Amino acid sequence: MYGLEAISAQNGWAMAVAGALIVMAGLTVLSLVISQLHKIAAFLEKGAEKRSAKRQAVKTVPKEAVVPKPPAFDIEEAQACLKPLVAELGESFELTNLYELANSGELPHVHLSIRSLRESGVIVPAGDGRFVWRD
Amino acid sequence: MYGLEAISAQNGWAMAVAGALIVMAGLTVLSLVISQLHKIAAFLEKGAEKRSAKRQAVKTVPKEAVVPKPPAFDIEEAQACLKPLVAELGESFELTNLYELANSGELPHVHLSIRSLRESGVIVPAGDGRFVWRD
Amino acid sequence: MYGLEAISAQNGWAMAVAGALIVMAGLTVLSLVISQLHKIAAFLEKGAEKRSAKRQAVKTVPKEAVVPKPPAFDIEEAQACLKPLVAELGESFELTNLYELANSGELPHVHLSIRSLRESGVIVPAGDGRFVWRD
Amino acid sequence: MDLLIQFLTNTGYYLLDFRNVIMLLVGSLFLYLAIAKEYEPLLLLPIGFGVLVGNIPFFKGFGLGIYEPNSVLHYLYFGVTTGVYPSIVFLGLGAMTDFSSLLAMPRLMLLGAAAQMGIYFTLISALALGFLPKEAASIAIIGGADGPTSIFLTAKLAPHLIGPIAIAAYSYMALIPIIQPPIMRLLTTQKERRIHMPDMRDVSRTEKLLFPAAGLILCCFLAPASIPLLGPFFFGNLMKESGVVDRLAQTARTAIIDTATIFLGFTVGASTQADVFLTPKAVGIFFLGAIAFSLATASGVLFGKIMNLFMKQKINPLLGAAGVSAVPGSAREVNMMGLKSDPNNFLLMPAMACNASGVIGSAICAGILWSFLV
Amino acid sequence: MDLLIQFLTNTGYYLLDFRNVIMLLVGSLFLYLAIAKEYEPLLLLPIGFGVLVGNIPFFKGFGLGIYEPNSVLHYLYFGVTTGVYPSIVFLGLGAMTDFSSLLAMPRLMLLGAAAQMGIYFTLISALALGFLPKEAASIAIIGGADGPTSIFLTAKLAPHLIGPIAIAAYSYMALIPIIQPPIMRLLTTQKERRIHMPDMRDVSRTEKLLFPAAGLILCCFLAPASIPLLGPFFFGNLMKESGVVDRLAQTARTAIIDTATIFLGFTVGASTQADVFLTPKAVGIFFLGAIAFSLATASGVLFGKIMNLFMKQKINPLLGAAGVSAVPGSAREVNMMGLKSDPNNFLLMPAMACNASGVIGSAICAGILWSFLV
Amino acid sequence: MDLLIQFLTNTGYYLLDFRNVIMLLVGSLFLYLAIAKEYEPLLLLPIGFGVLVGNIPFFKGFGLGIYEPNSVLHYLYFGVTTGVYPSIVFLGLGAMTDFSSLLAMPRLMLLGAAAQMGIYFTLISALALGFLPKEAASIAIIGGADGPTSIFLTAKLAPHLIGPIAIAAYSYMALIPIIQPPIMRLLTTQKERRIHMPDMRDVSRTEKLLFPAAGLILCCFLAPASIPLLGPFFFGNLMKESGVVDRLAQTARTAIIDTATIFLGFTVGASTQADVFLTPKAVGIFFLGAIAFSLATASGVLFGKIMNLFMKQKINPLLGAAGVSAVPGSAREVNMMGLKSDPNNFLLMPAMACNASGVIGSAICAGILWSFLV
Ligand code: NA
Ligand code: NA
Ligand code: NA
Repeated sequence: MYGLEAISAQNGWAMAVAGALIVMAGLTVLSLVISQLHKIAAFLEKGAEKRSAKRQAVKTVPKEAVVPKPPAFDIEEAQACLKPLVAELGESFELTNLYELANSGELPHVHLSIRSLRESGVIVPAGDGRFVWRD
Repeated sequence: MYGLEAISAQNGWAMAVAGALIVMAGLTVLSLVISQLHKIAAFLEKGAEKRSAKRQAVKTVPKEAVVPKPPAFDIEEAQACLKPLVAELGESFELTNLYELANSGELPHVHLSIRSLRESGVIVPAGDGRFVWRD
Repeated sequence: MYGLEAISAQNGWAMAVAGALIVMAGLTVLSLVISQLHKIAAFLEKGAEKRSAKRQAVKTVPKEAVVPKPPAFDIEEAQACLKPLVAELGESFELTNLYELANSGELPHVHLSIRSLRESGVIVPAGDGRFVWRD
Repeated sequence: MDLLIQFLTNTGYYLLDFRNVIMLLVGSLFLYLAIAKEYEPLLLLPIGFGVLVGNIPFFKGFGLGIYEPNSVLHYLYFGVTTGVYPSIVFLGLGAMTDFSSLLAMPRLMLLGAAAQMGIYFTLISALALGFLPKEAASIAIIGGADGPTSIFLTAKLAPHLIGPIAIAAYSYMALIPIIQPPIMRLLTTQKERRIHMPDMRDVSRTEKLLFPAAGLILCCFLAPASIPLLGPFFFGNLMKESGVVDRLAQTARTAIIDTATIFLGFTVGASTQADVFLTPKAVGIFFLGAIAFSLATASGVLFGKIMNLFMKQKINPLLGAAGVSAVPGSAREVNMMGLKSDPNNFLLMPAMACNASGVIGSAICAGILWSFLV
Repeated sequence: MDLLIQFLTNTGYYLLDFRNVIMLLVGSLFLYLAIAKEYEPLLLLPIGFGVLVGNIPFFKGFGLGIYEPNSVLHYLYFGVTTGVYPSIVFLGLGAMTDFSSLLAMPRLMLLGAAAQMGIYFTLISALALGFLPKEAASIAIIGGADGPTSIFLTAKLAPHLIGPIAIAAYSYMALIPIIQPPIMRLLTTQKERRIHMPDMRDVSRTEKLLFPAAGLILCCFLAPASIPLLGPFFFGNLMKESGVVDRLAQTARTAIIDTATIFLGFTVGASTQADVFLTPKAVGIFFLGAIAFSLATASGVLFGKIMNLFMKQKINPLLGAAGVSAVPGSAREVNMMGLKSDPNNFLLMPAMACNASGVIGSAICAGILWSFLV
Repeated sequence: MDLLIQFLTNTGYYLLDFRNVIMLLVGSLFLYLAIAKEYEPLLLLPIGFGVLVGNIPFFKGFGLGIYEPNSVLHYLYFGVTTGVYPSIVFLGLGAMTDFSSLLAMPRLMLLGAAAQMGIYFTLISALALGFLPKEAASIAIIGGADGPTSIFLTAKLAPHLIGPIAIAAYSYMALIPIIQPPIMRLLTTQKERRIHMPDMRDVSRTEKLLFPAAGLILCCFLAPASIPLLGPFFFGNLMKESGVVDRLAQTARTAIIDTATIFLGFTVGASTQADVFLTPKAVGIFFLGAIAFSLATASGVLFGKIMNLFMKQKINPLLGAAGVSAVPGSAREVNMMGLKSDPNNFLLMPAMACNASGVIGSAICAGILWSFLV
């Protein structure tokens, strides 16, 4: 069966029109919703700021506890905290990865620790931007 | 069944001789063909040069169109062209990858663009040879 | 069925007690064995040293054979030896990887070779800590 | 020795017939386009080589051919016939796609929708040429200009056509630089092509985080049958944007999608075994595929012009051509033509937005057609 | 047009029922915890999005749902029901885990064993609540605080509960920072929390090489049913420590485990289809899960105190809480509380040791329960 | 308590029999060779640990053993029995192999062919020892010195022998440094060993691009049954050389081949379950395997000497020993011996060429034997 006959026999017109309508409708709705997303976003972010403010307050507790220590000690702590993370990163690792991991791990003053570890030669460059852990 | 008896019963001699002949024949033919490949290669390359010459001609059109622009603008263009590519490369990327991608994308004067983006601080080093996109 | 009735009907007490005993027993044994591992280790290492001593002796043969050669030639050799390894590492590679591979390949004086190749511009930096092979 | 004879009568040399030769040439052509012309090499190279492998003549019933159970190719092809590879490819695509330009200009999404009209025109044409409804739908989806989507729908509706439809879809995607420009030039005035698009506003992280969830709910509530494609797609995108699972997003956009791409292309290519592939239907499919692409491009562009009748802030109708996804080929063409008409007219970013919505659009259409016809 | 009507009656909007809404909210909550709170994002994000995907209402018998054969989700879910994903995850975990602190302080392993008591208390409680033995065992393993282990055992004993048990296990793992601290504070005195652990001795490479083999033999000889988990686990660890197959170890701890994690989380999430998931049993499971975690923590801590009665070199009982693996959450909590009680008291390393032995411990328990009940 | 009794009677300790002990020692030996001696660690370490895992005694009919359906190991082993892993490994090998030295000196390919004669001598010997034809062919292919090829052919012809044959093949590949040198020394004069090979000419990119296609057509037209191995092999090589799909080639030679290698080795190791493995046949297989390797080496070297009778530009017959692929072990040995005989005689590059042709050669032989015997 061919031509118009086949089309209507197979319900072609209906499928074409319905299909076209549905996809147009769907994406129109989606684009409308998207165009409003920034409002929802703004609303949510307000809430988030409040909470993060609170969280800061909480976080400071351990931080303060560790700050007054002399740098000498600082290194032992940093080692204790970071070594397992380093283990996860494999034999050699990029500092950025270590930073990410350490931050996600909510460890106290990550950058300070890592710097001190580099200064004290615990983390040593392995060439081409990668580092290894020596202790 | 063992020994010569087994071998001939299982048609072993035939298999061994035939198999040996076939593999020798096959690899001999292959090595002969390989030894002639450089001729075919040379032939094809000639053709390729012609075409690439043509293509150059075509390519120059957009290039010329963009060259006269002032560097200041150049950056906006570069950003517009490269941002989506950078998106493909993920949060942080190596410049080489960006070059590859951009070239494959047939974007105009890639190296110039990327350099200007680095100078204007859109592409900033993330340490250990990787870069991130800031705008 | 609920409560104590269900538990005893289902043989729950037995499972709980037996299970608890088994896992405690198992990990206790494991921890005891672990606490003795260093002795076995020490024992094995003694053996290893002896052997490695022997192996050194063997290794020196090819080394000595190659040392007296003039640097000029050294490079050709290095190229001959390293190119296939480089091929395995793909278009661009990190030197550390090349070192590993080359060492595992038991090639003579790897570091020397690679350095000479860099000096003679066979291995050239591709930016961000990676290198490519030119010849 | 009759063993030798028997072996030789099973060699490809002996079993070769002219249809294999044709397909071997097709495969070589794909490889040439991929390597020398660099047309969509990530797609054409695996497919092209697959075509070679699939068309080496072999003795049937031996467990070698892709259509023989327990052949290695058959096991690898399983990911195609079940639709698993396309889903995985969409996972990786999602982890690669940056929706910020679409979020900044939501109305560009309509162009992505409009370009899908090509699908329905093709559906009707295919029916008119006497294809069965399920075949017609699978052919029509070629107009979506989206390889994995076409393969997915065909695997569900008309598995026997996977080969021809995939080849047609990918061929025309590679030929975008030849198909689209004339149509774009024909349907737009120089003045329209010169229209500049405004700069994009910045999009906040939260918006990017809300989009995948919103997109999933809205699209899949409307057309649940598009879940297998859009579910992984938005999942991948959320992994990318969340920033808390970078290692997963990284693997999704490298190892995972690469592996799926390799085996998808290779086995789809190998599925073009001459005796299965070279049928009159294949010719019809190629003919309709060309129509599908052209109509899709045209409807995108025309819809852009229509929108301009109603909106005060005009959009560049060329962008309509980028609605036919064919990522990223069409966006590149649009950008090129924009630059030709006015060297300062950069359309790449908005064009990528249309691409993105075109991908979503054709995935929805696949869902619609599937649920119409099952 | 009745075609349109028929389509609309198959849309999610039409088929939506309140249970889907509940699950969609659950999924969103998971995503919120993963992204905003960064609680175990590697687990919660894939599961959370999977929950959304699995709870889009769709017309059954269409080949879409995860429980319908030949749906894409069903094929991906195969790795869960067969237990293949958990094994692969353990392969990667092994290639990531550093046992040196455990090797330096073997007796910390006892804490990992003690924390498993929670499993058996929960087993009894579950039976008391009227669960069938196989269900009770699957619920009890939640006390192991080890996602893949729970999923593996449940897949073998009570596949119909995979969804609820996995969700419960992962929820409580994410809530470790809320569940554990109070219990730890309740059961320990300030003085105990202040106990410092000695520095670790160095561990030789040979020891690290012998451990995987010894561990495999001892654990799997005792409970052969834990082979599917501990076999790959120790294999991965040997690849890591040997140093002679770095490329394999590297792939195992990146591409392989990431892929398994993505598909495991996504499909487990999708398996929480409302009509299958929201049953009275699910409520019981969540209730028991909370008990399991609390009891596990408690028994770990208490056992630490008991050990101190017999050993002259005291250990810090907080470490007991790290025996419930839940890598690395619990170790972090222990370290935090150690620091709070005494800013110089660093317990992270020994806590990681307890974590490691907790993983082994619950894998053995899974083996034990499996062989009890098959 | 009888529950406890019953459990204990299912422990490995209770079920242990001496054959398990033997296999555990074999596994440990493999691990020792891999780690301490660094003999082919990428192969021996996974296999060695797999042997340990596979030989932990367990209660049958429980869903644990690799030969029990629905065990995890069984699902992972599926890639071996179907031949999918070997194909995937060949894909990665192709993406790693550099054929330029072979392209520069095509006649080295004949040495790769000659070394395959070992296969056919072994075939006859195996038949003489009373092995059935399909078994004999699977054993003979050990002479190809190519793990994946041996496993593939055995999976197709004599699946019950996969374990012994794989173990034999990999053992002897690891022992190449012990097997080959004496044979090479015996069959060559100091003068022959001193022959220098000319420097390689440069090979153009186009040649490298034409080779995979030419190789595929010529080899697979001759022996279509080698498609499953050589198809992916040349496909991988084209991805590598084309330079337009680097991301795919990169994934193929890292994540993809590593994953296949891990699971191939691990499950093949685990398939050596004592009761299945320790049979009189295994002894015969090991005996014949040694013969196969020696004969392959010998025929390669001798053919090199024969070629020198007819060619004016002499080649170093040691290269013949590199024709038995065993990548890259044999090439290393040849290079070593070349250096010993003359410190300036570097044979690594030509030896790698012979290796490459040896891989192709034994894949073709696998195809030939398969089509002889099915
Ligand atoms: Na599209
Ligand atoms: Na645990
Ligand atoms: Na070989």
